[in-house]
Amino acid sequence: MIEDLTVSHGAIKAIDAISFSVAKGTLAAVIGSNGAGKTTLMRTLSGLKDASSGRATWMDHNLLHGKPEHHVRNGVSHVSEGKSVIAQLTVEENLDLGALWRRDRNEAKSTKDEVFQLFPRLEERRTQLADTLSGGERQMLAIGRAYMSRPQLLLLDEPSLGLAPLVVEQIFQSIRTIVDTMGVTVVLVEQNAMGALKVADYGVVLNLGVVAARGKASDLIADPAVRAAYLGY
Amino acid sequence: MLKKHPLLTFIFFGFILFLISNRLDELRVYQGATVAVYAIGIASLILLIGYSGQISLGHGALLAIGGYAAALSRIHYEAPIWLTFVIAVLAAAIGGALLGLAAARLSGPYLAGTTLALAIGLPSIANQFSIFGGEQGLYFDIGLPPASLGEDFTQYKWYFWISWSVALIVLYWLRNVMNSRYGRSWRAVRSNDVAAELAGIHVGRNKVLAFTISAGLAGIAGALLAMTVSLVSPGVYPLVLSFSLATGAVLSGVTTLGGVMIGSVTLVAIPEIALAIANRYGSETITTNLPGLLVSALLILTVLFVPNGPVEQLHAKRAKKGHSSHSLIEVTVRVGSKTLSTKKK
Amino acid sequence: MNKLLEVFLIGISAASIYSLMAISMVLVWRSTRVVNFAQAGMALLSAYIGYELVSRTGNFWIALPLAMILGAAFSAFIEFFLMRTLLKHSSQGAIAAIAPIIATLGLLGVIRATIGFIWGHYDRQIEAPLSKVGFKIGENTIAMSPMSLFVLLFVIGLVIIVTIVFQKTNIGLALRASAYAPEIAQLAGIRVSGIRTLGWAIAGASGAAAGILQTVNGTGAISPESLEFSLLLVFGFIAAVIGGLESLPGAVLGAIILGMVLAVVQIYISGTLVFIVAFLLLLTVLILRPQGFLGTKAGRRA
Amino acid sequence: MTASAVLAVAALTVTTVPAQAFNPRSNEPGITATTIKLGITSPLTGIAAPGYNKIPGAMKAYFDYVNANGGVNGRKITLVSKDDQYIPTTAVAKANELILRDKVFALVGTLGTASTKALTSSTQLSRRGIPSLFVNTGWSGFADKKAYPTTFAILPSYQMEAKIIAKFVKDKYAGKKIALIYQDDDFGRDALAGFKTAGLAFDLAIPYASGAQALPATGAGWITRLKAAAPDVTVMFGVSSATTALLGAAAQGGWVGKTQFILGSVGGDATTIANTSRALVPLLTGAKGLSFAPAPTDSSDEYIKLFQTIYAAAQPSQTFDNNVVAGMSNAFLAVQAIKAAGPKLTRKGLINAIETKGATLANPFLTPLGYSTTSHVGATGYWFGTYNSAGALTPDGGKYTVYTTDSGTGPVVESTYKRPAMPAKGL
Repeated sequence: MIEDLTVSHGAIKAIDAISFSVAKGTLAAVIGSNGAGKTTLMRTLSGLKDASSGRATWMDHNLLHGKPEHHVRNGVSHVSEGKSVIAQLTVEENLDLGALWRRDRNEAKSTKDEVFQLFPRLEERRTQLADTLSGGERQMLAIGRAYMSRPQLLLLDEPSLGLAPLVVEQIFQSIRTIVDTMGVTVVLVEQNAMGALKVADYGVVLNLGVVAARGKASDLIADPAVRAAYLGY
Repeated sequence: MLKKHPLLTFIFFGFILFLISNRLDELRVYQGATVAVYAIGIASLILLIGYSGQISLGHGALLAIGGYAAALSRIHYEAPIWLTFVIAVLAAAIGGALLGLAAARLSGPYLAGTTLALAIGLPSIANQFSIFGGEQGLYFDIGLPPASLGEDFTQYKWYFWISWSVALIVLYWLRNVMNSRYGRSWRAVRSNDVAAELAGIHVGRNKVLAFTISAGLAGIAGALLAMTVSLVSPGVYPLVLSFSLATGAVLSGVTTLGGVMIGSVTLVAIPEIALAIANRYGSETITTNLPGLLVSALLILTVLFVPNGPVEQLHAKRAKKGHSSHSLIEVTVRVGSKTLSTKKK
Repeated sequence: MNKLLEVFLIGISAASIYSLMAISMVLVWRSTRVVNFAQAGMALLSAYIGYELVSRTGNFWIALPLAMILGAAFSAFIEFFLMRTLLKHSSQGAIAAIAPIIATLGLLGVIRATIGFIWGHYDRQIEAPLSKVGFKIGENTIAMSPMSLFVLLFVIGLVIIVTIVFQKTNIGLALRASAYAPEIAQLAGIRVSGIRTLGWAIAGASGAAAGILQTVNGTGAISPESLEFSLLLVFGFIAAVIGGLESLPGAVLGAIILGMVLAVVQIYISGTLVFIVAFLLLLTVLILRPQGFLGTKAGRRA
Repeated sequence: MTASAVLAVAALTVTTVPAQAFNPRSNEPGITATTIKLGITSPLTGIAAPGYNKIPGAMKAYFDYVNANGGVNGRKITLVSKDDQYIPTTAVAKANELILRDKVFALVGTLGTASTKALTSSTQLSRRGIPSLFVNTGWSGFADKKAYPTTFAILPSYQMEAKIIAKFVKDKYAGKKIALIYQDDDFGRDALAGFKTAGLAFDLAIPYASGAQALPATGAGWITRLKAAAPDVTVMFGVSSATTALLGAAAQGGWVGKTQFILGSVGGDATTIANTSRALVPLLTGAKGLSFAPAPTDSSDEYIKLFQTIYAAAQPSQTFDNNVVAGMSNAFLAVQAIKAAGPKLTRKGLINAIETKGATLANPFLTPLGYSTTSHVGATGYWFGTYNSAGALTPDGGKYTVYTTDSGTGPVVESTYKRPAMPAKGL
């Protein structure tokens, strides 16, 4: 639930009074071209950046107050742009990192098994340095790491960046699985608008910091204006 | 006035100083000369830190090169004073260029530590070759003031005039350089290596050039410092001097040359203030320990609360009232380590 | 042959002192990306505290761990009050690159002046708890005494413990993650600022040990501007950089290289050259291999 | 720029006192009918502080004693002491404060060669005619009256010391294997020149960079080289921290009693060594050392006895050592010189008094003073002694045998000098 959210870089408003809301247990895609304010939105929601005004809440939790680690502990995980893994740690260490703050070790272990189920490739490479992974594997690891904290809301920033189309497809499918089978709500930020809208339930189109369009993903795909401006045909 | 007629401003300022030098007692004249020397040293460091993003904790070593070059040219070739200063600038600039070549590859703490190690190693070099006169040093005597200035014209007033003339010329020149193409590209390099590179600025060459010019200025400051104490020796350029200059630069504000006087006056004034306090409470412990405590505490407070210096702070306040002048390039936290990590790849 | 052994032992015992300082610098660097130029000052303060503790308890073996705990507390205090404020206020512009350096230099000055206020500008002594007379092998006394052997074992033990903590424990994982990628660590739910303070605390403990052990292994005397400690800072830094500034084994390796090179120079060439050689060594490493010997790109070793 | 410039000008102006150019023809500064103001700048903090920072306190103690007994020719002496941290630039700044603000009559006992050179030249002591009494440095240059007409040396020069050590070694250890450890800077090189003049060659000479003695393994390195060469005699010409490093490493390397140590005067102060490491003092036992003042432990000496009493009352918490003796002797000689200059005290008169009567003034030193109208050389010799287990240097053969020489090529001779008797109550 986001209302009138405004975020500035110095004098420049990166996001100007945007509002939209996402239903629980659905996948929402936020699309828009470079500089539309997508990443700023994500960083604000996860606590990495301060908002100038407005409100952003998830259930009862105020997303504009507190540091990222605070949000994580309240069920909001963020996978930042550009394969957010730590290259110097092993695959398993990266995953463990996501659950370090959790008290219940057994539950953390079972979560790890879930991740390995979702991404079997990670289990094969559990002792390797994250540095040695391919781009797609890194993205899986990043999502897996975020999932390790058992989030209710998962914020994904451009998971498709720099990946081959086939791999993108696979990642999007996994995200869908996370939403469908595990009941996690996902906000997916994407430049790859078509791919994102195809798997999403709901879509928001950002343009230069303001909401240009929003609605059911299938409706947006059908909307000629959106098609022309963002989907490229 | 400064904006419209910079040259006139400097000349006017020089005239004021001239009048002042006739009014001050001799101790103040001596201290005034020291202020000018510090001002040049600090300006040289600000150029390096504020305009090219490099730090030197061993700036004293560059001052030393200038001082020794001046003294040696005076002793062995009886060079006239002005020439000794020119030689000081050239010698230090050459030293600075060499150091800059190494420094361009380093950043942040690496450079700081390396320059620090240089400052520590310097005395061994002075001791290694007898031409440098060892620990006892060499005299640097610029001679008596010209007789035409009158009998009452003291040596320190002569030093005062020389130091301030040089300081004003240097600051005027620096001001012009800063407003030139070079100045702009340095600032770009400082803000963001990568962005500057993308904008077609040769980062490495710029850094070396900045180091060279900074060293040249340090050289003349070193020669002037040697003049005021009439000696060059490792002890004239101790580590404390390097730290003092860094302190002065931070107190002045590293991003603008406008504040150099604040730093240099503070450096000279602090021992005086400490002495006044100690006299009041009559304790030797205070006299010996207070100056160090004051300088260091001031340094920390400045970095914490006025990180860009008082002058910049003032500008920022003014700018907030009017339109914003913030740069568009967002520099992420801790520039030093960031550039470091890009270097490593 | 015998002389060669001596050179080796001299190099090793010097290296153990350098590495204590280098380890603290590496720990601080890893946790906050700051080279703490006040490290030697903090070590000196710890040595003074050690001196007070030894004279009060009369037992070095109680004083050493106590001083390490106090050193850790002081270091954490500095991180909490100084470095955090610093990051908040001077994280942008030209000052950002040098603010930590300047602040730690300021801290060094404050520490020295404070020591001067409290203890005066006189030498204070800590008696060595172990014999400093070298072991005997047959007729020969070698350049390794129970005291310097203890320092060496202490360093080895410290490196092993810290490495285990870093590699095998959750805290260690958090420490490493925070060092390599603070933002990702934060997003993974780690309280990075707390972890940074912890990193400083460990560095403070190791620095305190460095201060005290350097003192008892050396002359036993400390004074506010002790030359030993200024040199310790610079040589510890050189050792840390040779090793790569990222890696603990690197710091030890750097210290060993530095110690050995200087021992060889001093005994086979000329004692006059030690400072110049140390500087040239630093410069050579920085130019040929800026990431240091063990500071590989992945830099995984703790 | 403008704002801060104005600030700077304001800062300078605010603190301005009415203009008064220095005028050499005015009345003698620093002196009234009842007072004399003297000034000293020396390291109270910094690397050189431990040890040397006792000198001003020792001087003050003696001046206070004199003041309590009526002063000198009816004038009481105040001493203004400044801290120069052993940094020449700071020394110049402090000397300027002493001369221009405190308006001292004369400087006394400034310490350190570079600092003293800088302040003497920069503040133009000779042009202003300001006496600089008894500078605490072993550089022979200050004895040169032509170059330093108002400065008086007091310590024997390093060349003198080296020549006397050379004579001692050649006489006593002829044909033995001799090693030398020296600080590789002008201090040590002055000594090398002296050894060369006196024709003493070393079988092993180990230089060290100034400051390197503070590195962890330096002493051990010396011992390794010494062990290999196995010299009968080892001369140490360095600072006291180097002596400490040497003794410490000798003990650690099991190399005690294998050589005859001879310690130069700078590095041979047992109290300074004790302050650094009490445990090393016993190791001094049997080592040879040299001094020109009576040993600080020699209570049978009338001067030492007096100084001990005065110092114990003034600074009860401090140890009485060579630095204290140096400071008090400086003060004592200054008082004698001022007394000799008579009641109509002027700077010129004081300098004149030292030049004409300096060699005959009462003073604690056991060697003749070289002051004359042509030379400003102070003490000119040394006596040799052996350290006992308490670290006290006691004269060989139970009496002070003094050798004298000069800083040039002159011979080293055994002196027949008899110290003038101490004036009543040491005033």
